[in-house]
Amino acid sequence: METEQKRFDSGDLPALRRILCEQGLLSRPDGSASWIQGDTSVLVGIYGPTEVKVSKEIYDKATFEVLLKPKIGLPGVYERSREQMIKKTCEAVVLGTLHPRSSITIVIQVVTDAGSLLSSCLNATCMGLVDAGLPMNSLFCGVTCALDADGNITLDPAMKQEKEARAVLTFAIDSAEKKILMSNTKGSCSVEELQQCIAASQRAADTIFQFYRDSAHRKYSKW
Amino acid sequence: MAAAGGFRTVEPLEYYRRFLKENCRPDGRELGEFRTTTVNVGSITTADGSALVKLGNTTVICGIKAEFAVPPVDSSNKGYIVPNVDLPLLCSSRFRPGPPGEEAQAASQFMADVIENSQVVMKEDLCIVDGKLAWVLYCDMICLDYDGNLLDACMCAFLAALKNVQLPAVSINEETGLAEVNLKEKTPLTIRKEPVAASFILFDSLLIVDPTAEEEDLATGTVTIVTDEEGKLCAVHKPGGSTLTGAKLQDCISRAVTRHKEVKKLLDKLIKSKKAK
Amino acid sequence: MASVVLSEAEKVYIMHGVQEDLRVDGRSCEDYRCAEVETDVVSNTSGSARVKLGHTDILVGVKAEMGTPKLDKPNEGSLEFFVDCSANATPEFEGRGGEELGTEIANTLYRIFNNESSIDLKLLCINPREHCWVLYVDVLLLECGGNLFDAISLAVKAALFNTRIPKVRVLEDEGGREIELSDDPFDCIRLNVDNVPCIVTLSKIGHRHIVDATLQEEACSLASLLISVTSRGALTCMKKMGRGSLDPESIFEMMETGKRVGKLLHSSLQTVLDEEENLGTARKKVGFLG
Amino acid sequence: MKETPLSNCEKRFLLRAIEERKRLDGRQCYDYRNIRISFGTDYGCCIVELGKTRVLGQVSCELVSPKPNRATEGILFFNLELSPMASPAFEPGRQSDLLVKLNRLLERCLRNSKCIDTESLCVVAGEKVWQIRVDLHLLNHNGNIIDAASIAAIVALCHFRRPDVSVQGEEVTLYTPEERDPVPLSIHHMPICVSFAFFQQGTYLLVDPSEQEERVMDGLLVIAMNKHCEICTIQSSGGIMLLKDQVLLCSKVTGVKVAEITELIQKALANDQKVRKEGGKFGFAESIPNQRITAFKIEQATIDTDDVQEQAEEIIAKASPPSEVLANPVLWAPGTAQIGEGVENSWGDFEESEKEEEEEEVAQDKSTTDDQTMEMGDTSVGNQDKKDETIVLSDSEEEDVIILEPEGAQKNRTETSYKQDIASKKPVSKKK
Amino acid sequence: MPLDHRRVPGPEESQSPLLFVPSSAQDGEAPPAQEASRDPTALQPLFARVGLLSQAKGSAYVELDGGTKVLCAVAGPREAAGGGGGGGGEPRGRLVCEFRRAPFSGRGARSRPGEREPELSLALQEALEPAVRLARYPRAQLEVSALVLQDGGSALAAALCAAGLALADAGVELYDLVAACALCRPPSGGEWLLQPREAEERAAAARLTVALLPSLNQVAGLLGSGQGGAPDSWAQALRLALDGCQRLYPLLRQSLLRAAKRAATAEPSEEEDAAEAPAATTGT
Repeated sequence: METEQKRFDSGDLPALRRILCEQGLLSRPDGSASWIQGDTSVLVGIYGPTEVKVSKEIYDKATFEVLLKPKIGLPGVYERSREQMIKKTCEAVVLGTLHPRSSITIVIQVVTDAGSLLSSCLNATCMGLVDAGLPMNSLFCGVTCALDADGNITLDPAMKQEKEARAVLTFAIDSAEKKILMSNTKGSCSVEELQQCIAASQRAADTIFQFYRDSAHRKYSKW
Repeated sequence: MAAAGGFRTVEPLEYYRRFLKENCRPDGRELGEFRTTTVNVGSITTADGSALVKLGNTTVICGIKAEFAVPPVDSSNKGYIVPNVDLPLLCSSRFRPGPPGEEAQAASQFMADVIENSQVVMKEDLCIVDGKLAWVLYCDMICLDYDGNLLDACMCAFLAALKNVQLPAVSINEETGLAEVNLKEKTPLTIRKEPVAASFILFDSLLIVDPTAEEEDLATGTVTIVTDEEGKLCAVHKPGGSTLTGAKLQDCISRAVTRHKEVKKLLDKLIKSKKAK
Repeated sequence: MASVVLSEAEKVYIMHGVQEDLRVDGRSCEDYRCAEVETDVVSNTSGSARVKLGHTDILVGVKAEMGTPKLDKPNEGSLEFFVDCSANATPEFEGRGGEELGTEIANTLYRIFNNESSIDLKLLCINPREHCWVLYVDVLLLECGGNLFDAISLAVKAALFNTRIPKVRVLEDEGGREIELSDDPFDCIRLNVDNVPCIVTLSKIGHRHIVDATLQEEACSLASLLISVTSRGALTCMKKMGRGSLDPESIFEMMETGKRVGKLLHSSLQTVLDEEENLGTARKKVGFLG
Repeated sequence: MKETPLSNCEKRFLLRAIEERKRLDGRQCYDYRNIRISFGTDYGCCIVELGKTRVLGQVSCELVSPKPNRATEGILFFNLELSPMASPAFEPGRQSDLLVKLNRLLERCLRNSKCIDTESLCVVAGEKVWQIRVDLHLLNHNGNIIDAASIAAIVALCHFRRPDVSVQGEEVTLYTPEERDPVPLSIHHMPICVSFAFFQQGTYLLVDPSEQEERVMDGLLVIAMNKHCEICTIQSSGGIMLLKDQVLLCSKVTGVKVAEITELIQKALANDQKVRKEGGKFGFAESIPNQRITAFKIEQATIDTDDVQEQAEEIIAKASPPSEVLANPVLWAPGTAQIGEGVENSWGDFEESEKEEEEEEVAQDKSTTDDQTMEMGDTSVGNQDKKDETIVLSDSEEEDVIILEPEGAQKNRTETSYKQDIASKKPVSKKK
Repeated sequence: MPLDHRRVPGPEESQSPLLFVPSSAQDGEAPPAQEASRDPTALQPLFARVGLLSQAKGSAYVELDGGTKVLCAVAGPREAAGGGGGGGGEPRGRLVCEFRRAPFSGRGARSRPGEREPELSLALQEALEPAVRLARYPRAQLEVSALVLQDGGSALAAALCAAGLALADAGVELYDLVAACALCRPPSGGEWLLQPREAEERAAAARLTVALLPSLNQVAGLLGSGQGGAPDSWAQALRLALDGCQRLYPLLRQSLLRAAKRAATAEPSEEEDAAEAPAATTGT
């Protein structure tokens, strides 16, 4: 049912698709962001820090809860495992110890899946956290790389490219040292390919972090 | 000793760091050392394939049951592999009774991902009649004793059980159109790849292999690498946690490759011993 | 389970009474309370019955529906039990409070009927592997006044006795089989309930055991033995209930008592059912308000 | 998390304002908030904004076998989700009373009004029909969920296109969008819900209540109607008594509102279709206003990945290669093996028991028993004991295997010591 | 059908291949199942090991020669959950029992995972309650969970034995150990068979499981049903079972003693475990 819009043809150079982000678009959550990357679109709403259920309370740090809602049907095991990855990524970045005995709830709604969904979710989450004003030790971004049969790297693949790829690797990269926060792979690849993808992702991360910075700049420029 | 026990309870992090300073761990292992791995196959006779794996105290039993089903609509020449990890109350008091919790679900999905990524068994091999009949392999992994590094144990139990599977011969009766099963004629599965997992924890920028439950609780992150016999990566699974450089990851991979060889040797010997008798 | 709280003195009083074979309501140890049985009380079921045993009030409806036979038993129909513990019976059952008791009772019923002799399930098969009758037996607890299991088993038996399943014919076409329902509403199958067992619960109080315990007596008993007895006096199910243990010797005694009492119970139930049946349409329906 | 309650002060303020025919956001009594409809890139995907209330709708379809009693009808399924994103009071996965009520109302409004021609969804009678599933996600809750949800549902249904199918004999062929243009659903009419909130026992009435107004209202009347002014469902809740005239007035207002909204929907649909046909840009990205300072956009960015290969090689070269020293597996018994001699584990001889089974299969006797004991480390010491001595309470681990084999001794065994039991072990294994 | 969203989904329906074995072949298989008449009083060789789980307070594993493998763990005592805050001071502790089967434990079709067996869980609880001094654990709950890894017949009896041992291993105060035996009556009539194997159990006309507190000679649990029989026949079965339980008792005691000894020698530092375990056994 996909009607993917054509990508600009940029020759063979790997490229990120168009990125568009709107922050604070929802009135109820403490922080929200809509992230559109190519045709993939994700909405995130964040509540917190707020009161926490006694059963989930952690005495020395905030309790994170991540909910990933698929567009069709109910969340299943797949969503649960992605939730866990995003949650642990956030836990590593957000300074949870500043908000002990409280909860931070992140709700991610998939709006359109047209490839690189996990990395879009990560990016949306980061922008949402920024909008919610939660203290973080660094920013993070998600980058997806697809490897085709010849071992060529495609950054930020669209759905069709993802399906044709031999392997799809998704990394979360932090902004402080460009290290790997999270990694998830689909398909199998060689060690060399993995290292190349990591290096490529780190390059792409620069662009995304610049986007974060420009977007924050714009947001606060007219005050 | 009593004093040390108290220290361990009150300041678990500091207690652990003292050991690491001496390049060893509270249970006497080195940082890169796996616990004793014991594998037993075929002990559950009600299952079509089974294996019990012990990794130190961590114990996982995997039973595989094969059943018939109609192939999925969108790929009529494929069977199913349904992996599920169960963490019952029995294995650790940290889990609640009832339906699988978050960790069990994440582990189930990880297993499903690895099976898909590595193509350990081609789903096409499980098809009996195109569009009509296929095998479903229900692979249920139950943790009996939870002392860390669940994924490695599950992976190993799964692979060993898979190698132990014997499927009966099936023919289609021309008259009735129904399947007929011959239990006397059994064949093993064709196993295409042999994925083996190696898990690490990140602790103060150190990489520690095969963590116990206690170590996992203290760690700031985990990494699981799954490799196949060609040294290809079937999964580089790092669900968040502390950051890691590419170079560090490379160290993990090297250790995982060695681990793969060890486990493969173990399983080969095991299967051979089963066949020999 | 629905229970009452008794003081120590009350318990001692009851226990001494039992010792003397004289219970609080004047019965002796092997006496049942007065039971009211009425069948065909719910019009849109295939069979129904209401049993009132002292303060215990049970309504059972049986509904026959067409279903497919189970794979392992291709030429048998099946019985499905569901027990609803209505919050009317006791406030404890509100919300999901009655669920546990409900499944316990349903499981016991499955256990009693899970053998070949109780009901001829082959009679319920329409054509093997394809169609059979599934009898849904719904039990509704209206009031709990002790000895639920016995009362329910009586009501189930009465309802099955009352059950009428329409006759169907299987027409073989060249294209396939078609099922035709008989037009005559009186053309139906009746079930043979001669071998349907009844439950007798024997509660151990002090050194003696009693049948048909009231709520108060149940509170005094630490352990009881549930047995199901057929009209011929054969035992089909045996189960220890409660948190206490039983002396082997007393179990033997209880089994004998159970057999004796159960036989009596069956014959009186059958008499009542037959009498009611013979009245035919002339029978005055008492219904709920009676 | 619980909803923050409204203070008495706020409540009084709101009610007083309503008495004075004023609303907090400056609307008149019969005014709707702004309605905005935007479409995603997929068919059947839309976001409806009613003021700040926001609902995401997505329609999907699947070929299924029909219900036995309706062999020629497709199946419609509605699912409204109150996502915790919309309000902190919504818990994930819980069927709250509100949710059940809303879902029921939606079903009555859209399914029972027969606005979708379900018979046209039949592919092969009794065999295959389309199941149309409408998923609605509430993204932001600012009052009047039902109106927004009903608009989103009908818009998504109108926007949706299902794959074309053809039937030849028993073969059903499904066409991809490239092969054949997907087909729209056949929709008879468009029912839309309009909510009226009543205050002070029905004295005052407001259309399209906001979330705060909902909290102080006494009752709610929902009327679903299509543009032909046919009422599809009507429901009053909250336990207020309404006069006949009030209901009639409401239905009149509904007629006007539905006509307006229907027109808006049709305009939005036509617009989207036009853009798609002309090959212009569409999707949610186009609906974010660019001038907002909270929104930011970059076009496609190329990434320089020239030297990644070198970088990767460098890392691999620097890393220490996998160790070639391998632990050697030890085979304890057929089917049981071990590597590493690290820590002792408390499971000890668990698999010994398993080995017993193998014993049955293999016609082996003592040799396996020997193997078993080896597992525990201190080899032959205990073995001898087992065979002859029956039991010696030594501390060796394998003693834990207590095997009762009463076939040797029979009857009157109430006092059998288990010495005998173990003694009888030997003949048995020989038998095997 | 409600889909399970917490597990990896499989196909909607699947059947066991055993249903498709042609009946002619099945007949050929049947005779060995009806083994030549065995001694009805014979117990299956039983293997018991106590204290093998590292994470549980107490644990036991019981295996029967017929293939039945049951693992049981005890957790607690811990603060009683639930109660809704209403009741409060319950004078007696609660015993929460769970009886589960591994999906692959049975012959034939795979059982759906996670399906608790309420009836057997209850049977477990009612049979263990008389053995535990619950009055010593006010407001607390003890959790017993039994997992059947393979059912080769007499699974409930094996679970009861294992549960009794696990409770003792956990240092829970007991009146007595629990020994349990299963019985079944073959369809052809005739004598009751003690500790039946799976094939015997499957064909049986009637089945019975008896749990006994051996040193007190009290019947703690009784659960059985089947084709009707005179009370005398059941009484005979009960006697046979009681005898069987008494014969099992020394074995169970022995395995418990072993575990206590091992704990004492292996970890003299952890006085707690070492001291508690023997206390439990001598108490019996």
